[in-house]
Amino acid sequence: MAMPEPVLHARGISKFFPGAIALDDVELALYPGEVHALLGENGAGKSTLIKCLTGAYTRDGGTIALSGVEIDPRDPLDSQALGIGTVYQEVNLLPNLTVAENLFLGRQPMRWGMVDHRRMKREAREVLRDYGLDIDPGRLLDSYSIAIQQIVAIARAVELSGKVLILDEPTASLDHDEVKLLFSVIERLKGRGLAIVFITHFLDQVFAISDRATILRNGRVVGTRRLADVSQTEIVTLMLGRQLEAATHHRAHSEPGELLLSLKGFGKGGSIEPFDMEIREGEVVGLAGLLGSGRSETANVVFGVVAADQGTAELRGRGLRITNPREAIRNRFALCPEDRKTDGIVGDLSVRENIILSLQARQGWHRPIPRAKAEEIAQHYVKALDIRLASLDMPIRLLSGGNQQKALLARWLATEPELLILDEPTRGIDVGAHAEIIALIEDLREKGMALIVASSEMEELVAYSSRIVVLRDRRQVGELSGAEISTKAIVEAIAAEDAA
Amino acid sequence: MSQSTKLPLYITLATFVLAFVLCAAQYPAMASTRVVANLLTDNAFLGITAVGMTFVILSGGIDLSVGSVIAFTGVFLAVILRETSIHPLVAFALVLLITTGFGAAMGGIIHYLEMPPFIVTLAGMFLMRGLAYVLSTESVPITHEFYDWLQSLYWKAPGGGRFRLTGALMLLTYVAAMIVLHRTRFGQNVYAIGGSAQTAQLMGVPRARTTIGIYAVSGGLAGLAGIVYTLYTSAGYSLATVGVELDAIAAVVIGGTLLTGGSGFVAGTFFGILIMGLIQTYIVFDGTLSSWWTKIVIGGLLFAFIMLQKGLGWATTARIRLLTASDARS
Amino acid sequence: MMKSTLKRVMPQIIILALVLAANVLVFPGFFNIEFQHGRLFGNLIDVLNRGAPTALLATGMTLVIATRGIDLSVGAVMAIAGAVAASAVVGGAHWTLAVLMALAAGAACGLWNGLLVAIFRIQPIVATLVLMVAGRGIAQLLTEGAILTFNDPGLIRLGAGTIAAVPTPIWIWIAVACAVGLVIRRSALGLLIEAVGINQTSSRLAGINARVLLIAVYLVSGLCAALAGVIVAADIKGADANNAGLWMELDAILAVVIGGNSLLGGRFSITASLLGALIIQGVNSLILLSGMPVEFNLVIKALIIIAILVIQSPRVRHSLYLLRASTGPVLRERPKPAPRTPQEEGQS
Amino acid sequence: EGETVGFSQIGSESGWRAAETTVTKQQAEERGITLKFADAQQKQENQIKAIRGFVAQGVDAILLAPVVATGWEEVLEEAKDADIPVILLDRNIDAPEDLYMTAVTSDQVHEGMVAGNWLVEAVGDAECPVVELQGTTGSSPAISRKKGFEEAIAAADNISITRSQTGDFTRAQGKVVMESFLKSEGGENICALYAHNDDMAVGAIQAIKEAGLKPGEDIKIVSIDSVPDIHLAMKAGEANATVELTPNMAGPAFDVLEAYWADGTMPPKWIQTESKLYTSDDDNAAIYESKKDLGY
Ligand SMILES: Nc1ncnc2c1ncn2[C@@H]1O[C@H](COP(=O)(O)OP(=O)(O)OP(=O)(O)O)[C@@H](O)[C@H]1O
Ligand SMILES: Nc1ncnc2c1ncn2[C@@H]1O[C@H](COP(=O)(O)OP(=O)(O)OP(=O)(O)O)[C@@H](O)[C@H]1O
Ligand SMILES: [Mg+2]
Ligand SMILES: [Mg+2]
Repeated sequence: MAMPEPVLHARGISKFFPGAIALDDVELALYPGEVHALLGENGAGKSTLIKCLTGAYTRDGGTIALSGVEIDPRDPLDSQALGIGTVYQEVNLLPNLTVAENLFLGRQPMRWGMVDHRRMKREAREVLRDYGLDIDPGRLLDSYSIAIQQIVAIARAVELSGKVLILDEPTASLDHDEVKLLFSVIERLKGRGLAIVFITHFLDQVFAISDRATILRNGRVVGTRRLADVSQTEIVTLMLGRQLEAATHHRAHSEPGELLLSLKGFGKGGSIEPFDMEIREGEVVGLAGLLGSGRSETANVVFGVVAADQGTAELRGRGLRITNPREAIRNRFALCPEDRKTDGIVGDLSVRENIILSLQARQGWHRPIPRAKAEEIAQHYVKALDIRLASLDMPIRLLSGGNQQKALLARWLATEPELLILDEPTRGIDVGAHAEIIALIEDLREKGMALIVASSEMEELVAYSSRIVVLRDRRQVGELSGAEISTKAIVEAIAAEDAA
Repeated sequence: MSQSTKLPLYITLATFVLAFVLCAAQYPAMASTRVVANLLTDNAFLGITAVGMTFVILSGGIDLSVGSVIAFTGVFLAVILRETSIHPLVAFALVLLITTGFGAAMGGIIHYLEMPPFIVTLAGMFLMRGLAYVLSTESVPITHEFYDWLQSLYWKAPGGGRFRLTGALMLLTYVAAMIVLHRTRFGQNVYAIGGSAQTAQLMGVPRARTTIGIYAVSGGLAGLAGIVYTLYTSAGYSLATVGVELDAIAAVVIGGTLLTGGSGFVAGTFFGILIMGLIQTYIVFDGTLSSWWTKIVIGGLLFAFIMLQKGLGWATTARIRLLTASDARS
Repeated sequence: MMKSTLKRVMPQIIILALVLAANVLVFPGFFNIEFQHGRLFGNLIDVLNRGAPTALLATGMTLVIATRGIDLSVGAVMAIAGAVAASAVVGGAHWTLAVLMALAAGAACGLWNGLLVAIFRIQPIVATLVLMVAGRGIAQLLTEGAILTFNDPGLIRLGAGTIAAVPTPIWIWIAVACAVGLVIRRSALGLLIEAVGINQTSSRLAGINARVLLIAVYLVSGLCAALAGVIVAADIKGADANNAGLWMELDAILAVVIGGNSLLGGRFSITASLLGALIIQGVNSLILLSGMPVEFNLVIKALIIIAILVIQSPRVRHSLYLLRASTGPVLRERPKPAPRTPQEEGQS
Repeated sequence: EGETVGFSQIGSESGWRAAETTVTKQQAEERGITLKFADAQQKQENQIKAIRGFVAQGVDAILLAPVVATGWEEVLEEAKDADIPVILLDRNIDAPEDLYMTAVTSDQVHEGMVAGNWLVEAVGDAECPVVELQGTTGSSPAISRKKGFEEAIAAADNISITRSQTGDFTRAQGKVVMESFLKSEGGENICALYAHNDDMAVGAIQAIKEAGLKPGEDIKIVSIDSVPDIHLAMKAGEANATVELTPNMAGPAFDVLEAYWADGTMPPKWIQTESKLYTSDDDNAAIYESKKDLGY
């Protein structure tokens, strides 16, 4: 393929933060009709590069040329006007506006100088139908799930992009079906000659859709490769700067220990149908299901985020009522929530404070954790989980997405829980860390901790679960254990119910 | 907008109607055209101020300067009409220019210096009141035939109620505000910024322009309210309308707009104003409350309205949650 | 620890120094302190003494604001507390009992606000607006609209008396501020309050009892306001329900903001708020000493406050920082601060 | 015979006003008049609303204590149209005389003059720098009482106002501002204090005492209103003179109304109440006793 002129050519892009060089002399060339994957570990600088390109950050050096003309977008509005549509990491839409208003913000159809709401809704419905969404665009965005919001965000960006479409981890909260749909949209756009930047930590997806990939490590480009020419291992090695140990296999599970928690007829009206569940020490219970199947609801009701309104719970044979997270924590439960931005991090507090927060809350306000002790705990987990940061004193919001996730995990590990509930623990985590977290889950299990893990990645669930509970429509519809566990079995369990 | 977001609006409307019926049942004279006309005329300046406040609060901000701006406008008009021979219409244009510019300047400071609106407009409140004092500490009467003419424009309804120009002006302001908020890009941007300023910016909302515009609207409408106030009292007085900002905020909130921004309707504000006016009329009709009981009752009614709204809000969200739950199951 | 606090409050210290210097400019004898009739006597003492109510209010207000709230009712609570204390001593109660009753009234008011905010989830500004409007009425109900004068020497001493030649209010506000500051910083409360102010949902999920914490800060604010109310009443030997604490809530909020605390909650410094209160009192003193005609009072105050706030605004501070940095080792960052990233913002 | 009268009061910002409200209610009760009371919380717009409300209710007469002199034409016209007589209390307004029946007020400029004349007489030829505590900036008593006092001392070259600040009519501010006066002028350089109301004077007396001076001797004190507490101070020799502003404005107003209802007698347009001077020579203990239950 003779390379035409790049649509977008960024050269020598640099960005410095106090105490960190986020980007150093980065070059990125995008050609029309290509999907260009941007890869790298957590904190490699992918999101920062995007923000520099679209003017959300002011870059500290470098030039950007669009179709050969030098541009200097000062803010996202600028780049939008230039034909660069962007979906930033984490959904960035306005929950207080309707779906249609979100889709058309800034470019509403006008009639006689006024916004034509009817046309806007109609067009919104049509646009969304292309993405397989048949929802009422007149309802508030807030009333839809994260996944739907993500699709709306993508639709908006696509509509806005005349030349370049940038997607920063768009698939992190999507299901297989939705991913497939997104890919068909991308293919279509590709055909139209758009250049598409695609950031993800799912390498299969990279290989499925991308033409080329640029790999970043520590803010530097370590290579740009045509994907047809390389193998997955090569890419991983480039990303990590080392070889990834052979993927962890389904390790033999040692015998689970004593019965820890037993739930009977546990549920919450309007949220999750009553279910039974038992979990022993040294056991991982996986929660599988499609989007909205009730995995998060199950996790939340066990942890008391929403109090169960029916059923009984027994902890080591003793009756127990959990109506709020505090009680759960007192009983040595822990929950690492799904939405780290709104439910997890406390943005302006330092990483250190974020890590010790739950421990401190459990100890009570009158027994402060001494600074040195806090430092030690935080330091320990930063090393153990390989959290990349400039200093423990930096606000956690400045960490990259994946590193925030790890810091949250550290918060809960620091409380030394007996039951650890993880809701999408690997969302937004790079391949290296992904393997580490799976290893960590297995480690914890070996040490006798009980875990409940909700995840959309079936392979992952299969890898570490002792048992897998399958959910559908907020109801438990099956349970797999031991040798039964396989991706196929899960899919069948879900589908079987579908047929029913 | 969907039904559920309009709910607080309907609740406010229902509350007003219910309260009015109850009041009229106790004091039949309250159902007269006089009382209705008074509700409009007496609350015209507050109503106009509250429109500007709605813009500001929808965007997640607050404007404490409006009361002072009204007072300043009055004194400015009175002094300039006394000292010079310019036509009041010219003076109106001039004062609207000043107050709009003042609002825009506050918006600029809020945006460019990244300072909280509460504090910027608090300083603005001191400044405008101070400027009013500097112009004149005494109350200055306005005598001009144009004013007399404007004041003579009213329609006397059967039953003795006088529907005045200022009341009509207020209604007009509400209609205009509704169109701007729901039918223009600027209006949509106001809601967007109220939802989340950072996200709005990432979505390409011109934040600087919108923020400045919002406070300019508030300043300008406070200026307009000031003009209405001079028509109401034929004078400019530097001590006038102290604390009006709190009345306006209360009206906006009673009207169902969230102080955190991004959600609410200007029509709600209108009923908020009427409800507050009704509370006062009721207290006057009652006529037995002492000074302190008046305050306590106003506070209590404010509380009752907020709780009523909260309660209705809870009831409906619970219902909506149930509905969506059954959706998912079906 | 000490050093970082000092660094945090440096801007406030500099501004206070400037304001005091301006005072000297209009009145050269500003720093003179004499010992007269058993008490220290001088303008500087006045600033500390007259700043007492604002300082007390600012202490509570800082905590409330750190949780992303606001307390508009403090002025009215002052009036209530003053009225309670006055009616108690007039009714024959011992002054300590009267003070306790006033504090109880303040606590009740704080509790009410806290319940509305934490349990009923009413927006703080509206929740406290209710008591702001009604509270003054309640105070007037107690005094029946008149100034309730009293002559109890014990109570009067709290406002107009001295301890070791220093006016009592100075001792009180310093003691309260130190006590609150110590409890907050020596325990984990500071951290927990900040967490709740930054992200309440996350904090709740992390196991923090946000409700109790919220109620507690409004309670403290109510108590501080009550104490301020007692001092103000004791100072004039009478409870003036109409005017005690009128518009004081604005001064208190202003003090907190001049102290560099964000109205959006989170990180806070009580020390800085106290300096903010002294700065405001310094400005008031400047206006009184300048002898300008009264109609200029507000304009002067507004202009000084605007100047202070502009100097303190993140944008200007950042520019100053760059200016300094450009002379030192090169800091490679552009003058325009990066806009907050999407992850950065908490919930709105 | 069961007439209803609406009373639009400014608010309850001072003890004096509370007393006026109390006296008005007492007077109405004594005469068997139903009083509809509306507190305007210091806002003219609330007063206008109240008047309109009274008109809508069809009361038999309206008493108005106007917060400010201007801006009443329109609403009073409506009252006139409805044939409801309006009587102004304690302040006059800038409006055509046919819009109200009469005004029962003191002359506030005159009050300031009475205070000034007393001072002129009291100091004789001695040099006398005076400090002044003004009322709320912009309020009409503050403006008039300042004017009257200045006129009275204009002729006396030995008396001059050296410092003048607002004390907002409150005790607390009176005390604070006096403290500042004492420091910036030096207590020995102040011969007299003129306060626009007694509350500020009471606050200032405390400041003077705390500064180790003797109020009433070292610094002469003259103020206006004649509230109970100032008589207590005068009895103790800590204040020198006060000019009475009677809280009983309603009495004469009701007299007028009763006469009008009886046979249509129209009163004169201005019923001036007496601005009586009290000094330490009067029996302050007795005056205090007589006033202390009036709700001051
Ligand atoms: N405003 C900031 N101040 C200081 N450091 C920052 C700031 N923003 C980002 N960083 C740092 O810059 C680095 C790059 O972050 P970036 O978000 O670009 O990573 P990423 O490649 O997108 O990672 P992820 O896959 O986890 O999303 C991180 O180490 C982060 O901590
Ligand atoms: N099709 C849908 N329409 C409307 N709302 C939906 C839909 N699917 C899911 N939701 C909402 O999204 C939320 C997510 O559901 P839940 O957390 O139970 O799913 P999950 O299985 O954990 O999925 P995931 O965590 O992968 O999003 C629920 O609150 C649900 O109300
Ligand atoms: Mg990223
Ligand atoms: Mg989930």
